[in-house]
Amino acid sequence: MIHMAETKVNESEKPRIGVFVCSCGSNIGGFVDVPSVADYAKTLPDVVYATQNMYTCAEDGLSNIREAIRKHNLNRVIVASCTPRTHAPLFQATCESAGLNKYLFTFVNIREHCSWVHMKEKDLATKKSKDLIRMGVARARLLKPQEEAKVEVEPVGLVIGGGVSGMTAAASLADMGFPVHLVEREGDLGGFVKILNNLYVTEKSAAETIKPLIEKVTAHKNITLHLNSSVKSVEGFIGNYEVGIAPKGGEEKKYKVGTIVVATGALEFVPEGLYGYNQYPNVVTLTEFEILCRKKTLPKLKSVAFIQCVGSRGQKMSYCSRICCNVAIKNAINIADNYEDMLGVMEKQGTLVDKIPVEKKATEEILERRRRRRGRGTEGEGDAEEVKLGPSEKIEVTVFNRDVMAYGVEHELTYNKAREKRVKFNRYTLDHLPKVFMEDNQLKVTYFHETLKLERTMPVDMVVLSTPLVAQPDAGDLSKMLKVPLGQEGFFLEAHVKLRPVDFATDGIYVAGTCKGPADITEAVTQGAAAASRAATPMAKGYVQAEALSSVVDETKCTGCGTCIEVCPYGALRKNEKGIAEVIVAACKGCGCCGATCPEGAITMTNYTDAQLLAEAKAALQEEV
Amino acid sequence: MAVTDKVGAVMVVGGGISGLQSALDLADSGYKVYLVEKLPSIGGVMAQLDKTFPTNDCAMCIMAPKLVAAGRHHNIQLITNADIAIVDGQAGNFTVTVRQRAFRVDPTKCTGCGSCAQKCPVETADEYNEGSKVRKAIFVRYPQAVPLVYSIDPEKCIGCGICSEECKAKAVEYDQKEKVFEIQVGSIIVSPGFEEFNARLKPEYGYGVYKNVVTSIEFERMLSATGPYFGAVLRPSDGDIPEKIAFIQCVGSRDEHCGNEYCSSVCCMYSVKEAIIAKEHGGSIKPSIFYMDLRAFGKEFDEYYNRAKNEYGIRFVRSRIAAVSEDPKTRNLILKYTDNGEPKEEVFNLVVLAVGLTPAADAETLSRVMKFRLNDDGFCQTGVFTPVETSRPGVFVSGAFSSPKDIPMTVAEASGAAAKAGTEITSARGTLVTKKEYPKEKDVAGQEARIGVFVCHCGINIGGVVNVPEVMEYAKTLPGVVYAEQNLYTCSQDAQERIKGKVEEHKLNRVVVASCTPRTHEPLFQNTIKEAGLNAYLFEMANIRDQCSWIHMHEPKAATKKAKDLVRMAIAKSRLLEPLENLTIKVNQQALVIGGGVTGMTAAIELARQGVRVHLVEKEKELGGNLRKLHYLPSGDDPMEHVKRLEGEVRAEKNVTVHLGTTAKNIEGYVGNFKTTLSDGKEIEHGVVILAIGGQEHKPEGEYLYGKNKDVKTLLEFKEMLKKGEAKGKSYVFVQCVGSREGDHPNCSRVCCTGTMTAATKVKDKDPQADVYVLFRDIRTYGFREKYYKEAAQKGVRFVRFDDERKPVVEDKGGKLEVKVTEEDTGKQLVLRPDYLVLASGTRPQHDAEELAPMLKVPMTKEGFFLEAHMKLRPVDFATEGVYLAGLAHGPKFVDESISQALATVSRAMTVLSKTTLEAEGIVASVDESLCDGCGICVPTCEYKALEIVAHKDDPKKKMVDVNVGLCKGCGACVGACPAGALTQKGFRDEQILAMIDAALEQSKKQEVK
Amino acid sequence: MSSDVKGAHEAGEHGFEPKIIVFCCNWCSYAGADLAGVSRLQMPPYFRVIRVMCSARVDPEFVLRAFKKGADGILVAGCHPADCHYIGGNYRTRRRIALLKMLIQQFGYDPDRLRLEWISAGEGEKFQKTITEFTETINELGPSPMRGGG
Amino acid sequence: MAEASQAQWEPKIIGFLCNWCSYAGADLCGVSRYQYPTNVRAVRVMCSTRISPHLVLDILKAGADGVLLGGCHIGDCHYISGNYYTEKRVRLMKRLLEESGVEPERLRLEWVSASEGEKFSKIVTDFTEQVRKLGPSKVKKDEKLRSRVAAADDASETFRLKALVGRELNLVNKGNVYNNKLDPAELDRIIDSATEEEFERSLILELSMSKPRSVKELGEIMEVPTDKVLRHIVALRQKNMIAMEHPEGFTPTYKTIVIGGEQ
Repeated sequence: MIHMAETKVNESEKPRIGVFVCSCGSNIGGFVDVPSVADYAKTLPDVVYATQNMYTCAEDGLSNIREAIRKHNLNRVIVASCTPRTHAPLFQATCESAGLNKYLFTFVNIREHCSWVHMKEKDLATKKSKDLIRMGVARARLLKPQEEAKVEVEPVGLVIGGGVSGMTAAASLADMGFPVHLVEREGDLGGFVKILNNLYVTEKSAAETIKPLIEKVTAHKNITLHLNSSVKSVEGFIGNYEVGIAPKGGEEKKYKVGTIVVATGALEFVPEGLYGYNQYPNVVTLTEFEILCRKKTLPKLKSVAFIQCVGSRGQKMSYCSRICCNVAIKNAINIADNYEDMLGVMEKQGTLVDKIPVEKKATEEILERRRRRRGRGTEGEGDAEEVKLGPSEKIEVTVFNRDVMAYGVEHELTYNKAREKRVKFNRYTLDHLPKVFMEDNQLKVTYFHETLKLERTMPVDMVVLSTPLVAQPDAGDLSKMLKVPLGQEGFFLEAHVKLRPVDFATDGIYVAGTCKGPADITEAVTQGAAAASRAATPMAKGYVQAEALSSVVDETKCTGCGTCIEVCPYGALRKNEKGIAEVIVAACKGCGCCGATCPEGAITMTNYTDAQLLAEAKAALQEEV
Repeated sequence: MAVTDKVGAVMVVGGGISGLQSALDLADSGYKVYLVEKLPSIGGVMAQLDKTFPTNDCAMCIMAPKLVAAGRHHNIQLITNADIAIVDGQAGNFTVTVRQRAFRVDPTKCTGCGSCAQKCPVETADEYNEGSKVRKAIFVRYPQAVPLVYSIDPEKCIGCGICSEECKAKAVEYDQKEKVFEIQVGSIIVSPGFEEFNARLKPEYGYGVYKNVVTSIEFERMLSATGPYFGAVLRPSDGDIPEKIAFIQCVGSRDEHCGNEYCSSVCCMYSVKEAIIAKEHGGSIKPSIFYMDLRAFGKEFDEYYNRAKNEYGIRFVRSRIAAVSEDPKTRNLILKYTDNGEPKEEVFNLVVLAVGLTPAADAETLSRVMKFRLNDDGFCQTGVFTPVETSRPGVFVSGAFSSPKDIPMTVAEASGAAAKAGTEITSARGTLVTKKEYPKEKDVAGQEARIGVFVCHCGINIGGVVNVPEVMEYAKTLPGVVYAEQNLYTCSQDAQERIKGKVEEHKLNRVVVASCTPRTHEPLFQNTIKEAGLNAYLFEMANIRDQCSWIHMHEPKAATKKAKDLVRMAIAKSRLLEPLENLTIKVNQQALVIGGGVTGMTAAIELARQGVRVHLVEKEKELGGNLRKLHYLPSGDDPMEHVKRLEGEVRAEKNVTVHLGTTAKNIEGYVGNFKTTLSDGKEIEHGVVILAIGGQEHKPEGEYLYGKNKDVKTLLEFKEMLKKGEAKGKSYVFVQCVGSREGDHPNCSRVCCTGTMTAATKVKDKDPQADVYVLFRDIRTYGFREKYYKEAAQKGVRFVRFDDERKPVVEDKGGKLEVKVTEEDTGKQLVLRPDYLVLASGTRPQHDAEELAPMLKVPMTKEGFFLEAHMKLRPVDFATEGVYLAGLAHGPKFVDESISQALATVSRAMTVLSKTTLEAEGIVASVDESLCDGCGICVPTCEYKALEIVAHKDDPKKKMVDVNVGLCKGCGACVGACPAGALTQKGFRDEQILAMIDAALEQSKKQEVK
Repeated sequence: MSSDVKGAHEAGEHGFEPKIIVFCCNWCSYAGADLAGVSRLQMPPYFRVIRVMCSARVDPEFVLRAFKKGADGILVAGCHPADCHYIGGNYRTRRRIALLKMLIQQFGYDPDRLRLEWISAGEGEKFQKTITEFTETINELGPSPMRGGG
Repeated sequence: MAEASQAQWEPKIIGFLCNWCSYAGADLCGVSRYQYPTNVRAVRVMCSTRISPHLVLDILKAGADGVLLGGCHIGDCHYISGNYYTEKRVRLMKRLLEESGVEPERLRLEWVSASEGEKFSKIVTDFTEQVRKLGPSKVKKDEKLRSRVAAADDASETFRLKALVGRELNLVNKGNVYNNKLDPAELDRIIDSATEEEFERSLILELSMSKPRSVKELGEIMEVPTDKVLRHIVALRQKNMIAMEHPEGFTPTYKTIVIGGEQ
């Protein structure tokens, strides 16, 4: 394309530039001849005022700037001193207070990038400072005033997922006075936790622990509950989302919300084909074991074996699922202490059965959960009815593990308590996996005894497999709808693992709980509260103000090829009804990726236009006059 | 229609000119047609041609109207990008499974605007231009492609998604799947065309190695204005204009070791044409054609060849090129050849290989799937008397798939195959054809103009340059405009509904659409307003895309101003539009066939089988015509046996009334309403006339002692002697081109070379020792007839070429014949004393042709044969509607070619006879009696003879001109010529055009640009 | 393509915007004009096209009327000889335009203001070249006598 | 003479530093008083992804001896995926520089985190020496080289290259519209051949701007076989960016259309 030079800036008034060169004590003055730099600045075109101060960032320096603006009717200000990263806001505020639009300000770094790094070459450093200022002037001449767009935020929240983290988030937001829509796919609240037996550390039953939270959420006047419903569509950006929520089979209704919290939870991994699962009777996963305990339908057991890391840490899933060791330990202690009152019977005649046949053993709840995990079939199955029975003698518990992740204070104590109760912890390594098999109608586990370096086999009555938490299979659809990325193994990817753990990169959308990675209940609840407070910030302020640093689309050039939309990590570009790209200013961060990518050259960046950057760079190439 | 198990539909496989012609004929004769084409759009090889011989017509100019007609015909369903998978059932009732590959674009939404292709980042070689240009991964074969639907090339597309973003009509469907259709049809016509010989199989010519060696089709693209160099002839190696171009003939034809012994029939003529066009493009270009025999055997072909030699100075060298080598520095090419015996080397800047025609790529699969036989050259097997039938009943063939042939013969065969396909299922005619129903037309006469204006964005094609809202607002300010709106795509389905709604809502009686070209979209909008009860002619278009936004992209202000002017002009004309109704003419369902030879009889029988009552008039006492005199046919079939079979069928056919010994005395009337009085006084009324009066062998009185010495015979006379065994001599001499290719008969008589071969071989068979000489100028045994030439040579017949300036001299030496001839190559003079001298004399028109021509008001060629409407695309029609032409009356030809033409006339006639009424053109001329004084200046301007001077209506003494609405084509030439302004053209009245001129030049202040 | 680039062929030297009427026959030259559009061939925007079925439909009266109403130039575009959809129309046009050129001379019009050109459906570039050349010719000739020019 | 001019001549290097990482790294380098040569003049941008190939090529055309681009380490980018695109674009810049004849080593991309002050000083020192060894930029003096760099600059702005490079990442990582991921090597091959083509076409347009040129003339100047030049001219005429002048004799010449043409 034949590139014509940018036509002359026909601003209403000619640029009148003021240059303030700082000595910063001796930090600059000591290594750069500041007076000659200031004099040189005066000679540059459109510079009407140039001076030097000892400390421009000090009060007198700032008032000097204010006065100069008024006296010399300056419409551009350049401060040559330290780094803009720390001091630019200060000087911009000064300009604003003197009635000058703060985007008509340019910073020239002659300390960190000049005096401090060229201490032994004073004249070269001085020449470089002059060049840097000439570059700053070239840029300043092309600056344009900018207005920072304010976008209202609808003070209404949306929480997707009614598990502990979702409920916490909804409750916290509601308490702060924000109306919240809580959408839960199942018929009731509670998510993964409600099906568990008792919870470690508190030792109380799962249902009891979360009952108050469920009641609070159900009763809360600010929370609109959408059970058996799911989110069908999401349009808009931070503060202005239009969300379509539809009950199962019902038609979609649209709601206006300001922020969205994703708390869709996770599922337990089904260890098909591992350690005889679904092949031998009495081989269950950790959660299935907890359900048996809760419903008191345990068979007669003398010996139980837990196997850890089934399907995780490289076997199927790459990651460690963080919580299974502590849950296994809790269950080991539980069974060691009050195994008797969890006994149950599986046959109608009331006799205690020692083997739960593979097809019969699963209670209706377990089958329904397996169906849910494998696909969405909803056909029900006959319900095994519940019968109570008497005690049997003490029970032997072994936990085969690769490492015990009992992190933190309480878990370590629980781990010690388990060992006190003679729960055996046998370590195994990847090259000597325990083997589970049936021999003359007796379940057996062979394992490699690390210290004795020989293989041993022990009879067991039940094997409990600790499998990892895995991402919801339909997380992909939600991620496409919300335009938020999925990270490793299908969990949601937060903005920054350390500093912004519950934010998404896209403003206005937050994430909490196991949907972004395995977490125990405490952590899920904490993240729920965190997400609520993050979501509350923009809703409380009522508006979002973005730095006037965004892309601008030239309608006459854009043909709607959509490449900008592809590259923008923030979903800050979309197409209008005529098929032409338009910028969502509130969502745009001003990184400039779309500008540099646009195949039609139709996108420019406010405050960092090509012309400004080229002028600044080419000024450096001019020989010092 | 009688209850029948036949299916009233035909499947045409192959969308080239052949398939196109068959489809149009059948669709106009009441049959549903499924046109299956393997490429994304129809047009075939002819669409790639720049000009066509012998008329130098621009191929696209004459083909585009047919393409658009087929694209929009409500009886033709185009299935492009598709192949035939399975065919079962039998004649009259086939079930065909067709697999259509995915376009990955929705044909109903794609408007063909091309924004997607402009932005597609993937470039690849453009097959339409033989790789000399680039196309994108989403493409359409050429700008005038039908259907104008873009399609994605699955191999090249990297799936970046830009095309679907750019497409504002949301037509791109990446996940579009392959479709499988199961279609019931009654007959099938296969016309897949041909494959060009792969020149790489002749390494000695260096194709693919030397840059400046190109094939003829590549050179054709170079010549074309839409080709790589916009019509300039340039050397691919360095872009220079080649001064010396060499055409090498018979590349891959008449060549044993590459397995193609046949002659490809068309290469000589297209090389001559390409040489002429190259000369026209670059005056300094000097073409030379290296050939063995220059086979210009068709109608007016020799005249074309002579003009090439004399007028255009094209050099013809009779010699076969041994090899081509390249000078690496200049990339020029050195040709080694022998000329008059001595070896020569010559340097050329460009070499064009006249590659032959080989069987179609999918010939194998088609023959396997449809179970019909191929001949040993791989083409579709046909018989002499069944030129358009394959070995499988119900499956017919036309075009280059049966044998290499030129476009006129292809088009004739296409109509012939359509006739055969039609006869097969004549009982089911009209059963599957839908007649569009329109609401009652509103009467708008006298109403004040209420105009609705619809301005189109066409995505960003118009809206990106022209300020469409401003144009719409401006339209509202113009007098008569009661409603105006803008749309993203006015041609989309939903926009049609909107237009109909607005016509209702605002009681509109005029509609103006400002969008793209009326050539492709006027019929669409006319149909829409007709569905809203408005007369179709109350519609006008302003072309603000192809002739405004697209060509003034960098001047949006000027483009907007121009768009406003164009809209103002369209509105100015629309105010003066009046409803026009298409007059209907009733059609008499009978036919008159003049001439009872093989052509006449074939036509009569075929028409009768399609339910038409036929009158067959023959001036002789018996049917059979020339076929009786042929005695031998090259293929060995017995002509008499066929005459008897045909005569039997004619007698048996109750629909045919034969009038022997009669001629047509007077023929009046026009298409659908002819009245003919025969020489026996009978009067017959009929709708069409088929002229098949044949030709006659030229009696060369006074040449080579013919008529003076009894041993000098013409070819037919000699064949009769052979038949009767009277030819006893030991030595025979045949002389070719007697009375042809000279004087006022410049053209070749096409059949005599092959006739001589047959006779010579018969003599040699009877007496291998006899010495037989053939004195010739060019041996033109084209097509598969080349093998008869080879056979004669193998049996020892000696061939002596003489120069057309030095013809052989025959003297009567005491009753014995002495023939002296100088051999052209060696210059040696031969003296022969044959027992018999056989003159291969040419074919001449019948005497009574001069009387019939004025009766039917049909033109004749200089040589006295009848002149058809268009040599290429309407070979068997006359310009005057309803009169058709076949056989020797059209020009010399072989029996199978006559039969094809006979069948063609049947198909053409059925497009008229299959209807009870004909709809005449709407925009016809009309006469204002008060102004016309019958001066008749206009009459000669009409090519279609639609104007006649008749007695004045009010005052019989005075004269006036009458317009025959049935014949008038609406060109308006007469209107321009009328001095009294008495004639005008409906739809393009003077006042309407003058209003547009005034609107265009109006100096109104209102529309200066805001 | 940067749209802020000034069009090279802006109005003639002293702001004179020529008014040119072009008669195109529906089958060949109008199709050629369309192809120029499809190929995005840019050309000066001062001509207005009127579509007729055949170039022979252009009545001499149309040409005279257009000049009377202030047209600076008129181009009649038809099919190449022998290409005519109506067989012989363009032969008549050739004779009529030759006659008209002589006629307009008598009104003080330069005959170059009336031009006849054969343009086929495939010659998009020829249509562009013809329009560009004809606009330049008219620019040189300046406004028509009717509009105070020479 | 070379040494003398070498002595006074100091390489002029333009730096583009991203505000969050490399600029902060440079600041830390200052705070830690690491010394480095004064040849670099740094321009601050919000993210390295702001720098389009056109900017770098335009600056090299203006005579800069070297260009240093600083960005965050992959995965650290404040704008998440910005530096991925920078990496792909630098690959295009280097290809175009190679085509134009300017040493690709005059352009250098470095990932510098906010904590790598010392690394920043090492990079500047090393790059200054690297440019010094290459000698002063010949673009200003050598007219032929200048037109080649101008062509590279124009090529970098064609719709085709920007679209391909713009979409390369998603096509390889997320998959194309048919939901299959393209093989990176295959896509690179497509982009490289497109780059070469667009460069040669831009050079033809650049050379034929001032005066009409014949195919042979262009072939010699560009050192490209004449049949390839002709194929480029065919493609350019299809896009209506070049027109054939009226040929006298046997060699037609071509002139760039200034107002017309579209991508």
